[in-house]
Amino acid sequence: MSFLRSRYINVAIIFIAAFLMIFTYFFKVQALSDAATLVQTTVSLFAAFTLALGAMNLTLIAYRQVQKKAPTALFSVLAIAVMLMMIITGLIPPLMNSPQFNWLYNNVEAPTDSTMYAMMVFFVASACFRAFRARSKEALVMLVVGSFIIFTYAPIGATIWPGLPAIGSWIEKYPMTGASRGFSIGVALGGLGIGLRILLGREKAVTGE
Amino acid sequence: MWDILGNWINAILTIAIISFAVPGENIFYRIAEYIMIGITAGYAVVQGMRVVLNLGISPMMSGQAYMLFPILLGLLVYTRFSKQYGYLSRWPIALMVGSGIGVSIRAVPEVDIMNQIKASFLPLVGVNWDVAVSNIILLIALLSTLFYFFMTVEQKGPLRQISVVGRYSLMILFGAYWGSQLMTRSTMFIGRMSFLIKDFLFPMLGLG
Amino acid sequence: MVDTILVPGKTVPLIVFLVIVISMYLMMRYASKGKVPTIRTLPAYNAITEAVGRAVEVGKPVHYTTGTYTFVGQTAGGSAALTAGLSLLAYISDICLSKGATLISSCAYPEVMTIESEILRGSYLKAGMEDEYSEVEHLRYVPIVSSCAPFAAGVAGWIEREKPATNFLLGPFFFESLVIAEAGYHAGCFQVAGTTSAGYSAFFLACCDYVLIGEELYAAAALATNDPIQAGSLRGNDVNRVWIIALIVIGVVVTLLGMKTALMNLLSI
Amino acid sequence: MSESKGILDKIENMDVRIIYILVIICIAIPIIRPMGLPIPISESTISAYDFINKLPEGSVVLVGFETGAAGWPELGPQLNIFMQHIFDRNLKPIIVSGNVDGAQLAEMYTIPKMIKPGKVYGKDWVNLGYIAGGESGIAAFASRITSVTPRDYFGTPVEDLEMMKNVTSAADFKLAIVCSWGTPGHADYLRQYTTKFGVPLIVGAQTTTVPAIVPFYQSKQVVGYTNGLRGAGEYEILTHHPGYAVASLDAASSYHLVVFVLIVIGNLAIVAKRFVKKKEGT
Repeated sequence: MSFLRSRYINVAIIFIAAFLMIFTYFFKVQALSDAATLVQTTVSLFAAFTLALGAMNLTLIAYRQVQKKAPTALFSVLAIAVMLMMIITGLIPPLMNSPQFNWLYNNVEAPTDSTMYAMMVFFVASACFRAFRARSKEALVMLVVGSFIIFTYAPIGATIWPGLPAIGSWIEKYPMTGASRGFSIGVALGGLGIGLRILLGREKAVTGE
Repeated sequence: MWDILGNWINAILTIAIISFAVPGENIFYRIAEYIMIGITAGYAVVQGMRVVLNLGISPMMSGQAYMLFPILLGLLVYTRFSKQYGYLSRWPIALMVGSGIGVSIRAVPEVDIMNQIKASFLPLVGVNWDVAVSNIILLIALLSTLFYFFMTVEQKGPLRQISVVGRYSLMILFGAYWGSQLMTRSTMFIGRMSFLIKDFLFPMLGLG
Repeated sequence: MVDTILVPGKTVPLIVFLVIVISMYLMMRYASKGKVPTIRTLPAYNAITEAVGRAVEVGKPVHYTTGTYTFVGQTAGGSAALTAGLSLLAYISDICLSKGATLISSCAYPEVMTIESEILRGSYLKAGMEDEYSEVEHLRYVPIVSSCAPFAAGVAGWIEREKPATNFLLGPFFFESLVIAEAGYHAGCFQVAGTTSAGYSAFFLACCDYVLIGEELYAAAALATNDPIQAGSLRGNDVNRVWIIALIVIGVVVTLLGMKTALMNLLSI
Repeated sequence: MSESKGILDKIENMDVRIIYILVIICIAIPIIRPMGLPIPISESTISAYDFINKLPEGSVVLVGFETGAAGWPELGPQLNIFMQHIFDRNLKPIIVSGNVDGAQLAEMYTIPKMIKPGKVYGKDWVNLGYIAGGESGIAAFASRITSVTPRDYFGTPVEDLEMMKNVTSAADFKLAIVCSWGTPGHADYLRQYTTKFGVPLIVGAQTTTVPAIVPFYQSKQVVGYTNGLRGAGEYEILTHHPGYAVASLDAASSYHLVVFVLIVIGNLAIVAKRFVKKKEGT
């Protein structure tokens, strides 16, 4: 059965799936389009299966930590307890729509998640304080552009002087658009390159040894 | 009762996470950190179950028996925990990787390359002088940035100069990104502060 | 025949697609036959050794992360940056082992963790220290499911507590980039970062000592792996860039001559 | 001399917690007591508004709630006002999300607030729930809706929904609106809906992604976009429904101002230090 372990099977699966997607984008052949849609449905299904992997790994780690009596074990057990609570309330019918589940989502999941994102407000401020210093000519350019954009986006800019957002919009519309295009064309080419290398089985990290 | 309790938990968790900034990493933050990890993992499990049910099991029950095949293949994802059969989990992943690469690269030449090139055919004459100058600046920024990323050519002499211009164009781009960060991040924090002040503190104090 | 099955309006995209893919393939083949292109020097890449040296001096660990992407259901750009980050992980792990530093990597997805584990084990095997590798000690799994917030929280918190000497952030990133980079800055880490997203490159420029901007990350990966195929695909990018620049210039000239509509019609087939 | 240098050093290496506390204060005050600064309306918002305003009644519009709870403070106000405008104009929205919790957010935070009396689920709007599989999932949804969402958010088969009788693929959409905080985002929508099926796209953007969207707006691949909370505020004014966004923008303004002052202080400290050094040198 050793041929089942070979990475050529993986490469073959990747190649066929990708070829199907690319071919049906440029050409219309009904049978292949149907096949492509079926593959995509299957992929959605697989993606749903992988959603549980995080929980499984988490449980495994917690188990190991408890076994070793690691100092973080208690925290991991807390995480598992919360996780189980979420799963159990989610399974109460109507699936994922029970009042208990919505309560947990509303009062635990939503606030922790969004507060973590909101924390960036501090880091951006302190990083601005540090980044926007005219230590070099490059930093000076960043500083000046950044300042104009700040007052373009915040309504207060127009209150201070209507010219501020006007200049900011001009920067956004011309030099920034140019640079952004150049940057993203390059990244797109790089992405195509890596895609091709994966399809050819040259990226061992993805296809396995 | 549950509403009030919920509001309190909501507020306490919010403050616990903010305490990571002021005064600094502490036990409350750590508890909130692990609660966050647990709850998102749990949410994903339930969501996954629902998709499997809607997309796989119920069509299978209602006549599309062939859906059994993808479901069984999907279960292979979990073989990764076994040393002996771990390699099987690579198959569904390979299908996902292949299809993902296929759908994303097939449109790249059109969306990210051709349409962007076409949008750069800008008029330099027959328009107001300010638009013409602006267009020239856009083209300089675009071409010099493209130039900056020539990787397999050692950049010397005049090439070096162009690439220096490219680097400054990139700094303009990054400056703009910085400016935009403030708005997004403040918005998110405003959301949390609005909750703390308007939905939690005010009702508690019997205000507004 | 071709007319009847070709999707309308997709002729030029198809040609462009084929031109890019074929030219890249040819460049990779040239490179694999020994004509390996040289890659221009990157200060950030050269700083990697210095960064590891710093960690050895103070006797603290090196932290590594590729950010919150996986190969599944993501965009090509993200997969590309992640692959580059993983190549660099192998390289940096080798340096760490030869200099005697401990590398600890944080990952967000189980599948990425499996891959990183293989990479690190391979690196220890190469150094003849396979007994010393342990997945529990050298890999930290901080799950992300619907958002990168738990990952950001978990990694930033860990950096605050453990204060590693060096912090590498190489790969595709979302907002966690700034959270982690700021935590690293305050913990006094020597930081080398690189990503292909313009927005998050800007973050890194503020917080990190050395930054690989955009495609420089791919170039660094090619340098690190010493893989002629990767160098060849970089040359392929450059070849395509030449015609893109040429086409833009031609387009502008044609527009100057007042024949833009004809060209646009030609390119919209 | 050395004393002034000491102060400058202190400013340069200010304890970040001072900055953090300043941030909290400057955001809290305008929330408690708004100032009502005027909000100028951007061209990109107007072009989004005009496009929706000109769609014939009954057109099917895809609305992508591509956000989780964390992105809600910024994207929620935009989604809410888009939905309100859509209901006002009697268009027929289809809600989907490639984020695990997007569809739930729509049910919890948007629909109860924005729905108009007389609108019936299944006839005037539908929520098709979560699309797994990232861009692959979106591509499949675009080519045949039931291939990835055979049932809607509430578990009803899509064929049983009256509104979906004549809607089978992206070709039946008259417009797609996406409010996204990452992947799937405007790029995925552009590739799978706009370039493949020619569906016009409006982006409700996070301000951070605006620099990435402007090139697509300039190249006319995106018909209009709203810029974060600011854009939501502008849209609220355009549709005469001023609400959360308009009220919150003052706090954003004061935060920007404080950060700008911090930047100025940081730079003045550097300049002053150089000046002191020069003086000491001569």
